[in-house]
Amino acid sequence: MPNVLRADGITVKFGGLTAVNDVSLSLGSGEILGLIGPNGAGKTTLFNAVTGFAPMHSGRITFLDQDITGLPAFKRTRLGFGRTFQTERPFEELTVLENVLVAAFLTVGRRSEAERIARSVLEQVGLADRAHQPALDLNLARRRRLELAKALAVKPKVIFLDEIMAGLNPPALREMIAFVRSLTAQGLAVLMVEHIMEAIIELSDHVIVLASGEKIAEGTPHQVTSDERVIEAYLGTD
Amino acid sequence: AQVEIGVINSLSGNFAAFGERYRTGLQVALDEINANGGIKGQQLTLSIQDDRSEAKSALAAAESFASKGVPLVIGSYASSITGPLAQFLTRQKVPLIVLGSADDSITKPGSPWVFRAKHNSTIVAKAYFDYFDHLKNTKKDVPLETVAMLYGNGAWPTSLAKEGKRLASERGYKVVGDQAYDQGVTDFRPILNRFRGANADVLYIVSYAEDGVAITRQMREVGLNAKVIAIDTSAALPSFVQQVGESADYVATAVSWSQDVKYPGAQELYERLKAKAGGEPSFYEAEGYLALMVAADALRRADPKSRESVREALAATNITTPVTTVSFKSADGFQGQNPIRSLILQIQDGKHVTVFPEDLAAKPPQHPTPEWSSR
Amino acid sequence: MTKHLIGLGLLLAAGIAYPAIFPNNLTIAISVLLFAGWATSWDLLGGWNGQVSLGHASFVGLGAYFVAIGQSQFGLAPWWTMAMAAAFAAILGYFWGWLTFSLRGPYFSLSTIAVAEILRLVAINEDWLTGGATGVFIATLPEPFGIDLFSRTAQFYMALAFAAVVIATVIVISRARFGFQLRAVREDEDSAMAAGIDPTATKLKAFMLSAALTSIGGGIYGIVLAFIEPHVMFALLLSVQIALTAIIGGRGTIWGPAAGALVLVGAGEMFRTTFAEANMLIYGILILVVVLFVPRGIVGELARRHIRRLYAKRAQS
Amino acid sequence: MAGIDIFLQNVANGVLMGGVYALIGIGLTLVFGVMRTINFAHGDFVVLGMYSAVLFNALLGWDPYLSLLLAMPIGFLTGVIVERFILSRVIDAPPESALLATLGISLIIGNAILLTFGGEPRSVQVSYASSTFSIAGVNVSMVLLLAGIATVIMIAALYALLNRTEIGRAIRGTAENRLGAELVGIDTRRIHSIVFGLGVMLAVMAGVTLIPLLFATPTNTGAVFTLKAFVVTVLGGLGNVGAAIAGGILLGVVEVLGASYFMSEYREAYGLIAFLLILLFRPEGLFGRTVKRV
Amino acid sequence: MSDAILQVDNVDLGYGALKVVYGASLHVKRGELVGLVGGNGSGKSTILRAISGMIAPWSGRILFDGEEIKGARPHQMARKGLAHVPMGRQLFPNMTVRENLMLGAYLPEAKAARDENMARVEALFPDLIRYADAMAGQLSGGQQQMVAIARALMLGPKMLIMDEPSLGLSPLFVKQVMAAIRRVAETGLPILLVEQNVKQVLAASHRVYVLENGRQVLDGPSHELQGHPMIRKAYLGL
Ligand SMILES: Nc1ncnc2c1ncn2[C@@H]1O[C@H](COP(=O)(O)OP(=O)(O)OP(=O)(O)O)[C@@H](O)[C@H]1O
Ligand SMILES: Nc1ncnc2c1ncn2[C@@H]1O[C@H](COP(=O)(O)OP(=O)(O)OP(=O)(O)O)[C@@H](O)[C@H]1O
Ligand SMILES: [Mg+2]
Ligand SMILES: [Mg+2]
Repeated sequence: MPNVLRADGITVKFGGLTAVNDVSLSLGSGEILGLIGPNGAGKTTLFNAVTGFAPMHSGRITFLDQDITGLPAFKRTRLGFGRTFQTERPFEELTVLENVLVAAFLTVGRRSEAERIARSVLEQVGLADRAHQPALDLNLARRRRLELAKALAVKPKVIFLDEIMAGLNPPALREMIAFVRSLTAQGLAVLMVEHIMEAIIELSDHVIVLASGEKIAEGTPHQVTSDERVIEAYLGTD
Repeated sequence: AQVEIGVINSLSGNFAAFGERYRTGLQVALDEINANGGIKGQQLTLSIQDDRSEAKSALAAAESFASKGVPLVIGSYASSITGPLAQFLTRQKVPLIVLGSADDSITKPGSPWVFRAKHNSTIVAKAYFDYFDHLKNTKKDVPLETVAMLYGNGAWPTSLAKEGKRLASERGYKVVGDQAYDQGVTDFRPILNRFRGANADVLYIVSYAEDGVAITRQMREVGLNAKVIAIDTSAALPSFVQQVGESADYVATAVSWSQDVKYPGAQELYERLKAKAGGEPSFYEAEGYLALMVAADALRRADPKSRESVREALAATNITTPVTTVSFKSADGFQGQNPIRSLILQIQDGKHVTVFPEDLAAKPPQHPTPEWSSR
Repeated sequence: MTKHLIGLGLLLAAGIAYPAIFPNNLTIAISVLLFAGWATSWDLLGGWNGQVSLGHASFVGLGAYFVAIGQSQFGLAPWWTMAMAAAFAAILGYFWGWLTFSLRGPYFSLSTIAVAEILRLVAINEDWLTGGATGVFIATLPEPFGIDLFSRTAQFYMALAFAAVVIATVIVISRARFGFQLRAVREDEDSAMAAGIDPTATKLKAFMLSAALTSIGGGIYGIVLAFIEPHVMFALLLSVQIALTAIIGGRGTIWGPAAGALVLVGAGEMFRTTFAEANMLIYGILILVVVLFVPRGIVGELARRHIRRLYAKRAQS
Repeated sequence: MAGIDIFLQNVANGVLMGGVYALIGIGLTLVFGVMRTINFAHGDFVVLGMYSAVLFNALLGWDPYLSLLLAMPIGFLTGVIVERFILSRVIDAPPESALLATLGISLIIGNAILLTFGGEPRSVQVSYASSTFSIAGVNVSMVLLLAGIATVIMIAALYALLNRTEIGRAIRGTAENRLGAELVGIDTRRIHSIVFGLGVMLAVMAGVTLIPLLFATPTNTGAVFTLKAFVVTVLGGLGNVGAAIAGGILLGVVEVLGASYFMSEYREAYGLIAFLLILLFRPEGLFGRTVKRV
Repeated sequence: MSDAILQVDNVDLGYGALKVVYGASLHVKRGELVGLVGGNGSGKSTILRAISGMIAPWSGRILFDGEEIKGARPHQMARKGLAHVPMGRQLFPNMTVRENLMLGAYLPEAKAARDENMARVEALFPDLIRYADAMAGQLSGGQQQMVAIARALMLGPKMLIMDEPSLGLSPLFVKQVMAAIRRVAETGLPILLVEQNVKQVLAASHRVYVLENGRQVLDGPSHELQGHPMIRKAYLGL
């Protein structure tokens, strides 16, 4: 599998706190990489560093054989990154369609083109009937889908999903899992953070476990879930 | 029938304090004019519009007056308002009598339609330096050679300071301090301390009304002494004495009018202004009075229906009022400007007293100003 | 968009007829149009882009001074100096934004006050630049095609054209990619970056455009006044009034700032002629009433209620 | 006077002016800290305090410091009423609403004063207005010193209130998380009323203490004070009450030294430039804390 | 139903012009742990908001401790003895954990019993003491959730309502939080618990209400509902 994204030796510090310590990862197209770990382990921070939203202390990131270390976040988006935020961040005063239009305008300049892309993405995530609702009024599940729609509308090659399944009820969860699966079918690479082990196990090709900023385990879902240290730090015993 | 003239005055906004005073003066003049038969038997009435202390409202008022057919307009206080007003009314061919604005720029170069009976910065600066010269010549043992200048950065203080600097060099004074300041929380100590080092004989201060109070208090506080202290505008207000107390004594200030000036009727005018104002009047009321008296005089000599005729009558004005004599001259680049004689008042024992020019003075000046430590 | 363009067309038609119908109320109409133009320009930055500036008087002053000094000292016609003012305002906006755009929310607003105040002090104190505190006259103006630019009618049409051009600009932008970028940055800068938008560049563009348009209105204002003083042109109060007009009308809406101009200038004029000294007090009360009862501005609140009602109906059925 | 003496004198004056500025700023920073509202009427409340001192002086012949006894409670009540009937209604609206509301209040206060007192500048003449005494060759203005002492007392009292009392803890809780505060039983509306009341009380107090030194006009003075208050609070750190004093002193010293040794006409600019520099390099202010999101 | 501490009678709720809850009725008896589950956006949080006075019912009535709450605001409900652990926890981030707990005992009655409650809280959450002097904002999500529950208990409440306490927590933390809730329930404190994690709720609670699209569709004892076909299908994904 060709490497789409590589991150080597990522370290992020906040003042005295090392939130992410020397973590590396790589991701091929059509692949799903799961990232798990206790609350505060540094998962979101690692995400932010890779996507350019948090300054790195050290480390190197290559994307499609291009060194993108130090590139601002919006330029990474233009190269092919799509991301969601852990606490959803829609453009609240805009309608659902307008939210997605913003992202769609990245690849096309014409309004009609952008609208076509936006509507098809909305169709894809199942929000088409809400196109003209203000984003502020959406409930949690729909906000998540909108978050996803915005990330998809930039036509990314790799997509970063930060806990998009949290708080979803089982049927919604099933839908979301199926949806993420369908993304890889289009060749998209996915990096996802989840606490819902069900989703991680079902979707991930590969899993990285963080604890206190350090990578403590790595492997297939089954390998990591049976790892002693992961059980102790993260899963707990029944 | 009646004759209505337009008045544009600052009744709200930053210049409302002056607007109130001008209105009192206008009212006193109006009562007098109508008691004496109005304009050729017709009642004179004023249509007063507020300009909110801003040009765009003044212009809206001017437009309505211009279209209403008033024979002339009186207005306003600040030059930032009167300037645009003069421009507009000139183009509309409506005569304008300046109410309060004293900037040279209003009548220099001026226009055939704009008239100012009150003083301007050239006249006032000259009055101050005439006064300084007078002191120098009468008390030769007190040398007056150096001047320090402190002034706000508004239009009036700046132009008065500029003219002052010109006169200083023309008459052989050395300018040893020259400081402008912006309106703020008024702490003048840094400047006053600087001046203390310069040891000037004359302090020439031009300030916004309220700043003069702070300057004087702080002058005493830092112990800044000078033989002559002149504070323009703010020291002329009755409230200055009230708020500065005995530190106000010896301060000199130039005005266009004062109650004790030796013009016939001045004292009586003072009484009437005081009655109307319900408090101590100042030269502002007198200027309001003057503007309307000039207007009435011209209207009596003209056809109030024809603005051109009103303008010609104004240009031919030659009257004496309890405030001053008025005739509009064109000289030194000015046009429509009354060469009014400015008076120098000095505060003596808490009262404004006319001390210069000699022929109009009520008392001689107290000179030199003693040091703060011995007061 | 066509809906808005038709609206603009109607406005223009009404405007063209206005001087013939109300020949004696041109000054006030000019004020309304200038404020409509300024507030709409301000809104590009303050409403659409969410960067509340309280320093836009600087650009008004800039435009007025370019025109006045250009005319009185260099004999340059206003259309040249207005173009120069617009370019210069854009450059000033660029550096100003570059300096302050790392600040967010109230901090940005406060910084604009500071920059504008510093510019005001420069304008007042640097005689060689502005003629200083005593002000500048415009004594003569060219007469293109025999039009007297000093006449209120000519000035009215200039102001009308200014307001119309600014509103048309906003109509076009509101539908275009740039308009979406502006609003995205306003709502959430991180989220905008995730959509590939450069927030700083977007804000700079908005600031430059807003500054340039405002300064053109400033140039017209200079001609209308024909006498300008730095104290007035660069006043904080004017900056506040411009922002106030847009906010009261409805931030981030196409017609809100213009509606705000109509209401505020119109009401101000009505109060001035009817209430004398108390007029500013009543004006203050009017502002409070608007804030308390239509918190999103006049047009903003209407639009919001409309959307809400539509949606509630749809959800209920 | 030797250069070094003048320098010391200037620094002393700057520090003393700083006390004045701090006093003007402290109410603003308290209100911003808790309510996240930038109060554009703050300076007008200072002016209101000045006029109350003028009034008490004219009617009863009271010294301004005596007037404080009445003016401060009245200021507090005024603040509570304004908060109750106006600000409480806009606190949940878009942030510009509060800005607009306070602008409206500012216009109303200024013009109400204008209608009542007229436009003439007012001040109170006290016997100690120009008194000084000298410490180590440096002249100290009596009024400035008194104002400085008042500032220190006020800030200490406020600090104690916020950190040592139950109500102070409730105020801080409300500032940190309004909903969270409601849920533990704090009546946050009441807290907001109290805080705004305190803010206005402090503004009024500043006005009363400063009247022997300065003067009041109905409509111009307020904006000047508001601007100073902004500068002070940003220099110290918006919302950080104790730091207002540092911000004030920094502003005072920068202005006085600038006006003494550079161009005096740019005096106001020196403070503003310091303000911009601080904003750009330490937006949380000299002593502000960074608030970490949860 | 005199032994009901909380009774919600046929309430309609909504925001602006939008109605989101239609005629909901539920009650909680003293000593009971009651679950409220339902799909995303079904109105669970809305009901909790109405109970604690953040929004007013459009119609119907809510009785707390035998007394109808009419227009009471959240702080007044707190005074009546209702503690609400909301979504997002709503801690005071720049105060220490200890200060957070102290403020929890802000009300006079609570203050009188502060030491007593503190001892109880420490017994329930022994870990709390370890980070008592840390700023609440610096804690991990799981720790913050514990502090939020502890703070609510400092009120010495008559009843506790909780909105998705396990949201976004790692599996280990979810277990810990649910265990903590069970321990609290065992002290006899009535609890109304909103949770996505239906399995956990059914295991812990006495009774459960199920809400769909703003309407109540099912209710009953937890052990009975565990086998209910609809629950099995829609919520347990079986
Ligand atoms: N902006 C910041 N400033 C200071 N510390 C931060 C900042 N952002 C995160 N941290 C700290 O970095 C550490 C890692 O946080 P991060 O949000 O990456 O954790 P996470 O693994 O995503 O946790 P969760 O599963 O709860 O989302 C935490 O201790 C957090 O407090
Ligand atoms: N502040 C609000 N303004 C307008 N509508 C709202 C608001 N809060 C919630 N809603 C709407 O009310 C409905 C019910 O929302 P609520 O938050 O009560 O659902 P929930 O059952 O708690 O869902 P979740 O499981 O996602 O937390 C949703 O459709 C939501 O969009
Ligand atoms: Mg995270
Ligand atoms: Mg919910």
